[in-house]
Amino acid sequence: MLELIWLVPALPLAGFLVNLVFGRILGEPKSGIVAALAVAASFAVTAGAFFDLLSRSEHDRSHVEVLFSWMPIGSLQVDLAFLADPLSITMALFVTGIGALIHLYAIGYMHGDPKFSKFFLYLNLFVFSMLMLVLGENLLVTFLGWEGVGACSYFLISFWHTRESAATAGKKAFVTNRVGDWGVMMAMFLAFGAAGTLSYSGINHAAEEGIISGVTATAIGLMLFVGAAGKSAQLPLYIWLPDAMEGPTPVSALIHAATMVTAGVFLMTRVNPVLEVAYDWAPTLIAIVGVATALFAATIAVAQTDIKKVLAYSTVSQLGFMFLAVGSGAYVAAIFHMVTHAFFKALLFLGSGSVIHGMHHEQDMRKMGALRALMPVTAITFIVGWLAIAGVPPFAGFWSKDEILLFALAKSPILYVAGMTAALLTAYYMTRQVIMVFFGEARWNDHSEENGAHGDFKPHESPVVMLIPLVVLAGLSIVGGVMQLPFSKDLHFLEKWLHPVVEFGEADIKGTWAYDNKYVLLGVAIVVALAGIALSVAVYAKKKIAAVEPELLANGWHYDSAISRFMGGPGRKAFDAVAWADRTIVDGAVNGVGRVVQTAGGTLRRGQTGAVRNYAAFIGVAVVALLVWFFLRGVVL
Amino acid sequence: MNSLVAAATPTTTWYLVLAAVLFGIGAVGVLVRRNPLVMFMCVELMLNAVNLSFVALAKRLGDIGGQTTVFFVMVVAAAEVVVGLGIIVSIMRRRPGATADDITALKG
Amino acid sequence: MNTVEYPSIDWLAIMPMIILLGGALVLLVVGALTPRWPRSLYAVATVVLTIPTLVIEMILWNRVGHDGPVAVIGDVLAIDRMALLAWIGITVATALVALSSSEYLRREELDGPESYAMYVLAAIGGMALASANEFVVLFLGLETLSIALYVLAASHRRRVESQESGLKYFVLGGFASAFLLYGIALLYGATGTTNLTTMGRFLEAEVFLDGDDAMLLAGLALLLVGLGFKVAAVPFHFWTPDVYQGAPTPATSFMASVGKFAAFATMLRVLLVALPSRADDWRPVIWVMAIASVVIGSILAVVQTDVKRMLAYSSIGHAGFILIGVEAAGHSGDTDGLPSSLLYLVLYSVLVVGTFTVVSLVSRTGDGRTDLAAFRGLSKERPALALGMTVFLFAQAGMPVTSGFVAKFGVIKAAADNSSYAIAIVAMIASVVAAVLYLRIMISMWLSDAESGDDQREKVAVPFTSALVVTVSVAFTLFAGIFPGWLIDASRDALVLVR
Amino acid sequence: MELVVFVLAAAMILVGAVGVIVRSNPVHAALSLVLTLFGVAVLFVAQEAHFLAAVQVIVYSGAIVVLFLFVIMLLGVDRTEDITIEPFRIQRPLAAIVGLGVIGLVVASVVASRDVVGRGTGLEIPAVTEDGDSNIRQIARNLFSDHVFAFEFTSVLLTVAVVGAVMLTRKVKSGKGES
Amino acid sequence: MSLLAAGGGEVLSFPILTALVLVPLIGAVATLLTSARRPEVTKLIALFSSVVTGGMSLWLLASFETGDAGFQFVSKHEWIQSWGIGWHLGVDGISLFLVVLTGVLFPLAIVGCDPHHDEKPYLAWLLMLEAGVMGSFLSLDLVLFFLFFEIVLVPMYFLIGRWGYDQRVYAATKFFLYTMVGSALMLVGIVTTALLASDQLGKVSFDLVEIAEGANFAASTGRWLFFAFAIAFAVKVPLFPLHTWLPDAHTQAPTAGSVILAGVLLKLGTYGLVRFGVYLFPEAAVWSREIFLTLAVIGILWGAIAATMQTDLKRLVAYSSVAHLGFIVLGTFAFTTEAISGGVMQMVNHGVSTGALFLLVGMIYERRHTRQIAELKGLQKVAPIFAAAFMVVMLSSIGVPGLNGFVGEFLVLIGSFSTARWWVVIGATGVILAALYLLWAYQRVFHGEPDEANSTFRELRLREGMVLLPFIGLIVFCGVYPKPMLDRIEPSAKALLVRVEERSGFSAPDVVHVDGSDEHGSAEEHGEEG
Repeated sequence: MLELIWLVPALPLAGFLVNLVFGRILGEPKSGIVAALAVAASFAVTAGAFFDLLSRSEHDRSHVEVLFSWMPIGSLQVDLAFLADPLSITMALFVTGIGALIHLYAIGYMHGDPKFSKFFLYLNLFVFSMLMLVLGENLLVTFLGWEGVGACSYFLISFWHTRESAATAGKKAFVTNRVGDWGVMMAMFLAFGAAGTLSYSGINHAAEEGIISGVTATAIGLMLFVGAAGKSAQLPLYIWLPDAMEGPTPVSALIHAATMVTAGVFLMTRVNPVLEVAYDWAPTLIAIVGVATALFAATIAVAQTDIKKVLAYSTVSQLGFMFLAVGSGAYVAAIFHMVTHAFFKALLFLGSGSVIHGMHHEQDMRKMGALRALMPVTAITFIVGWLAIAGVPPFAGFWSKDEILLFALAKSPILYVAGMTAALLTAYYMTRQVIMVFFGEARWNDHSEENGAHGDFKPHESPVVMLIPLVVLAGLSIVGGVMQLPFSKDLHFLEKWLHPVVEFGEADIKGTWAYDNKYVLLGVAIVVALAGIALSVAVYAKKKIAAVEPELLANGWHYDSAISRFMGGPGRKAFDAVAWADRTIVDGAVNGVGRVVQTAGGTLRRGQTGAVRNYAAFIGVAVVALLVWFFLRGVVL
Repeated sequence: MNSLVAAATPTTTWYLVLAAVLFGIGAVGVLVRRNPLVMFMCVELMLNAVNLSFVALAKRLGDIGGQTTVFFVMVVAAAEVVVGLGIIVSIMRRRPGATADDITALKG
Repeated sequence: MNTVEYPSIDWLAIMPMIILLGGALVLLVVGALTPRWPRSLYAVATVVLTIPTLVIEMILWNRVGHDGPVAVIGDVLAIDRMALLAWIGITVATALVALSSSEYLRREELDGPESYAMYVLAAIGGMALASANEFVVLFLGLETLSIALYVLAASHRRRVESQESGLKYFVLGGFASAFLLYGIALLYGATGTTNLTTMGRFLEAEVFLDGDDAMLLAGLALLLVGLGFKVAAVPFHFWTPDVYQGAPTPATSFMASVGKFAAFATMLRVLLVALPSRADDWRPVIWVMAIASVVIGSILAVVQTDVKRMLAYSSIGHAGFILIGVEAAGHSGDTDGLPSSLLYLVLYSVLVVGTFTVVSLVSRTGDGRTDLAAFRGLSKERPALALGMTVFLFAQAGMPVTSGFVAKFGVIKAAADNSSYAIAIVAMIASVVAAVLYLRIMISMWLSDAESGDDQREKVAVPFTSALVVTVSVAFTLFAGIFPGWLIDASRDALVLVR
Repeated sequence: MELVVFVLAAAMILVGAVGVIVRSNPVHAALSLVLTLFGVAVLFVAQEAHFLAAVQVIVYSGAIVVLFLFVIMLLGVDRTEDITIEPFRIQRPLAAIVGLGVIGLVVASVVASRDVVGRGTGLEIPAVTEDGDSNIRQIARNLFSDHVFAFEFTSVLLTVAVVGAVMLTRKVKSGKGES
Repeated sequence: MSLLAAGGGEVLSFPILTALVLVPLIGAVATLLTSARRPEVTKLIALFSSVVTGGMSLWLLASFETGDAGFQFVSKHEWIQSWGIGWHLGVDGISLFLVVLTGVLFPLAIVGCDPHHDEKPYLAWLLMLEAGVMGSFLSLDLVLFFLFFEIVLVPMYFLIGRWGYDQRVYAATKFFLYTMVGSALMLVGIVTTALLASDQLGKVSFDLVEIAEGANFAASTGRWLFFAFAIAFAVKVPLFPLHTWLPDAHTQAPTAGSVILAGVLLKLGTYGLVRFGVYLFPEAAVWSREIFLTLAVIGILWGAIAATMQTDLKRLVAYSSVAHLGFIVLGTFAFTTEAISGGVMQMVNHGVSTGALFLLVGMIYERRHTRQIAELKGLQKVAPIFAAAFMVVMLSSIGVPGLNGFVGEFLVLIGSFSTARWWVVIGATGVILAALYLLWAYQRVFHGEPDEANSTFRELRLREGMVLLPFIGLIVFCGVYPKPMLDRIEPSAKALLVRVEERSGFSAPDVVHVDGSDEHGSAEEHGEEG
């Protein structure tokens, strides 16, 4: 089965091509179905590969499938090859799985959109790129996927490109990602210089053998992190993700919650041996950035009113957790949280999508409320997602988040505290959202006349195609935790599964205080989660406490606006200055030469007076000059 | 006094110097006179200066060739005069009383 | 004692001149006695006249190849390949000019045998000049050529510019030739001879103490003045633009081709035969003249608006390029300078005749329209003519696959061979500046849009004879540009002078 | 004696020459030119170039100057030209430079190399013999031996002159293209 | 260095290279001879000859002997013996794909865009241009190369000047003179090179191979000569700060002109740097590498920034060329196999993608008669397929992996990293800027609601699509499967590098299994001492 691993990306690609050629003919909903089937099929293949891998002994759970030699030149030999190992298969599984579900959902969501088939075209292309990213055998193939998903997210964010905001958001996402890509390239160059190859096995091996020196490893690690920060929306490059919500909601769910944004975490995990060899401050830095992002984003999420913006910032925050894990050497935990997060965040997004769909594309939570009754399935599934992300046992989020915090504490209490605070806020703002959307009094009636188009404004439940994914994801969000239960080693399925990949980099926390008292930590976590929920309820349901939603937080600490103000102001001025210099100085010099010649000519021709006597005089002077020269030659010299 | 006079018999150099001066005067004439005819006369002066030096040199070198050359120069001078005056006449016909300075349609 | 020992006369050697002279006289007499001949018969007669001349020149060429160069008739005429190359060039140029002026003269109502006779006589003067091995002959040849040119310049009786140019040329010419003559006199005094070969030998043998050679050098200086004036090199170039612009266009092309060729040939001969031992003295002067010519010629050309004037200045630039070759020839043991200069002259003569022929056609009746505007829309009105002109202009700019490139390449190579890179670089840069003017002409031919009143202009007539000249010139320009080997070899053969 | 002749002739020459360039009336200029030419002729005699002296007087003073005067009269350009004013400011200074420069430098060169002039060449020209025309004989011999080509070539020159004169002075046919 | 000397490839019965030069030339003449009353015949002849040339170039590609570093299909004849100039043509891995590119690009350019007037001379000039370009890429004789290199100016001058837009005359003249200044110096350089080499060769010969083999110039001399060549090429590339002729020329040129100018003409510069700069004067090239690397990097950033600020779409693309060409120069002077090969790749890729971009911009102009970004809006809504085509080409130009643009850039950067680390670090940021200016432009032109002026924008027509298809095909193919190209380029690049190392003592660090940083240091030392 592993030999067929190439089918995994190939099938979505096929779907893409089919839609590319026949998309318009197929139209709605066929093109959507084709796309969904393609992804589903590749999910099946992945599953097959998974079991194949499972059947093997732990240490040859890795298979390289070379398609062809891609860039063979000099000492650089890059193949277009796939690496099937626990990590990649895990990623592939939930990418294809969730991808399939979201495709299905989108069939309903995009109903009636003029560019229906094109949407699925992009979606398939995205899945293909994402699979290239995760299945790549070397950094370059991953980079291919890496940029591919970036491009696709660009297409999809600006899918409704006639909306200026959507177009801008797409461009912003791409450019910001490019900044990260620069880092990835640097990392590749460094790795190639150090290890003479770009294949993960080669690089990791070199790291493990100590061929890669500490300084180089640090450089590689940090450069990769720059890339990861771009792709996974970490400080300071997160700015594009909230804007990315301009895209259709399935896109937000698939790309900006479940899959693409986790690529950074995946990449760091991939090269965990390199990070291991790097100087200690490198992982620490990553952990700090991660937790800072988690906290920072959480604070912003508290004050958002757009239903999707809340989720966007929460995504940023959750990704922060994952990097906290990476920084703390908890790669398993990172992947664990990545998966569970994929489940519940996708669920939440799809839920919100369903709400938006039901509300006729109204996204402002202040104009919602009491939708519980009108869209029961959505509501219930959404609540499941909420509990999962809030960290309420036994939902999936609880276990993964707890695992991360465990390692964080093992590394440093400060990280733990910060993380906990972020968790608290998460519980708080998610509860706020649930209350504002599904509980309380309905704030949408009073807007009915404004929506003139459909005056009889009545939110409605979404069609079945949209609900099925919700239900499935809800189920996964509930049981997701079983992958890795803390109670006994035997329950560490995920850890065992990923062990061959992360064994070199995984931190060993046995004997630390945190490890010994992990049950205490569980308790703390539960308390914190409930506290957050309680507080939120008190504020938004019971109205006991006045809501604190400072404008500062609503505007995300003015970070984004500051950047755009810089870009629009000094940055633009600087660019203009260059353009000006190009015109006036560089080109001016060129034209200046011409002008000089002209002037010289104009001056010289005044000597050509036309008066024959002048000519004779000039000639005479020349004669004298000649005589002088020769006289000197003859007599003096 | 007498002895001095006797001592100072003009050598070739004297002639050459005289010729040089004559030549110079002729050259200056071409530069300062505005009447084309007179300018032309000054050219004649210059040619005469040359002739003078030729003759003097011929004497000094004891080579008759110099004198022959002068003969040819005279021929050339004659021919030049013919054509030159022709040109002057033809232009003066159209622009009576024009001086060399007036004839500056072509310039720049 | 009383007998005269006549020198043996090599009739074959002077046969070309004799044929031409005889022909000219016949043309004059018959032409004077008979009524006006039918169209362009004078020109045809002139061309017919040049054919036997060319044949004999070829024969002489081969003879020199076998027996080596000789000085004939009391060593006054040098029959070597440089002279013959010049003769051939002059003859061909004369034929072309005669052809190109035939319709011109009809158009301007100046038709008659005199002009053609004048061309031929001037050509004879040029030939004498080119092969003069004796200063007297040199002077006579020079004057014959010059006087003829004065007349030709002034010969358009209806254009006051023509007479003005004639007067200016005459006054300055007389002025300059006086200097030249004085130079000859001083050289004569310093060496006791007026024969180039003898002078050369004498100077080789003679050793001068400090100051003893002052007279010699003064003579050399004045000589250079005369020669520099004839080749129109800066700073003796002032007459060139005015005369080129004012003179009837065919006369201009005659000056630029025959005049330049003869003058340069004699300059080379004087410097390399009579005064090679003084190369270290005159080379720097030539160096300065060359650079000044290319630079000033180009810069002044760019700011002109009259095409004839532009081409006059560009001809100064070309003179500068040729002088680069002369300068190179001044280096001891150099074998490139002389050939490259001659090659340049051969190619340039044809080129310039072609160019001015086009100009004379575009100038239309009255020979007045020679400003850039006159060329506007030529590509629409006369595409072929415009194309021909384009070839000429690119050749003058030194573009590859035209003769111009070969010419420039030759002199640059010669300069580089004597590691005078400065002159080479300056010259090439200057040639870029000069390119501006050729582009300007091409712009008005091809690129600028017609303006109001253009359609009222007299149409550009392209008579057969002129078309023939243009075609021949274009063909030669391109052929020599692509297959220059034979010309290069010919110019190489000219290296052996009568010494 | 020689000295006296030289001085007198030189005086004539220079006075005449200066006259040519300072006499504002062209006729006077022409007459001063005659003076110079005579002076030159005298020095020719002093330098034993009798034949040339004769030709000088006949051709130059005789033919050429007369031709000049004739043209002056013909064109009626004998109006005086004001020498005191000079339209081009730089012209006079340049003239001075040129004049002094040429004279000074040539004189200097001539003087500097006066000793070597004629070094290594033949004997003195034989003084006047019994038949007084030896100078003419010599010229003739020289003319028809060394310079025979030049001599014949003068025919071309003269033809040019004649044809040129004809071309230039033929009267203008009235017609188009008048400028 | 016998590798490069070996006139590799089988001796052909038929001189394919000469034919490559002559066929378009003959075509040009034939075009001129057709009667003006039958324009379709004219076009047919032009198309035919260009297609034949293209076919021959493809045949050349097919029968090119992979793995042979030397010159193949060499045709060598005496031409101007007296000056040691010969008709010497040959193709190796470096020039091969440029020849093919030329062969492919011209037919497309001819089909792709029609002039507004005087089609006959237009086509004739275009074919003459093709002959010139082919000649320049194939010449192995200095003078022959110069001849073609220079003669190329003439057709281009007229194409810009006669069929260009409002500022055409200024642009054409500027282009002509600017390039001529460079080549003026080069001519002196060429002559001097041959003459100096003649002492060691025993004869004056302008044959590139003979000189490269037989002559070894003193350091100082070599440097002077190198610069005489390099300046000419730097103008042509164009290398900052000699680039300002390019935007004018591009903007004013007719579409075909821009396509060819960007596609192949600029490559004359970079190709010249490789073939006549580095190959002929390795020591000088190494000695001056810092200068060129720096200028290249400045060019990358400068071009990108200037492009960002352009208001004219075509001008923007022109400036992007300045940036892209900077990468090529960077690769050339990094002196590693990867970098040089990457540079050659980039030459071809830039030709394809920028050529296509200019075609598209031209189509926009055809429809809207403006190139001002401000006047265009929301085209994607009215012309989605057109927009899609533009998008693909744009992404390739941005350098998205999987498309051709990436391969060249990536190879250049990764190859240069070991020998020119900090230049790469800076230069790579150009990748970000590329995304910035192109996406911004794309957004302004294609996104948003079209106003009424743009709402009538015509969708891509079949013929236009047919022209664009090969471009897009190449873009994808070269991006996904560059191996065939690399295999053919690599040996020549290696051989060139070997020569550089022999002559200059410069050695690219052996990257495999050694820590990059240390190696980097040593490489720098070599660089300086070289």
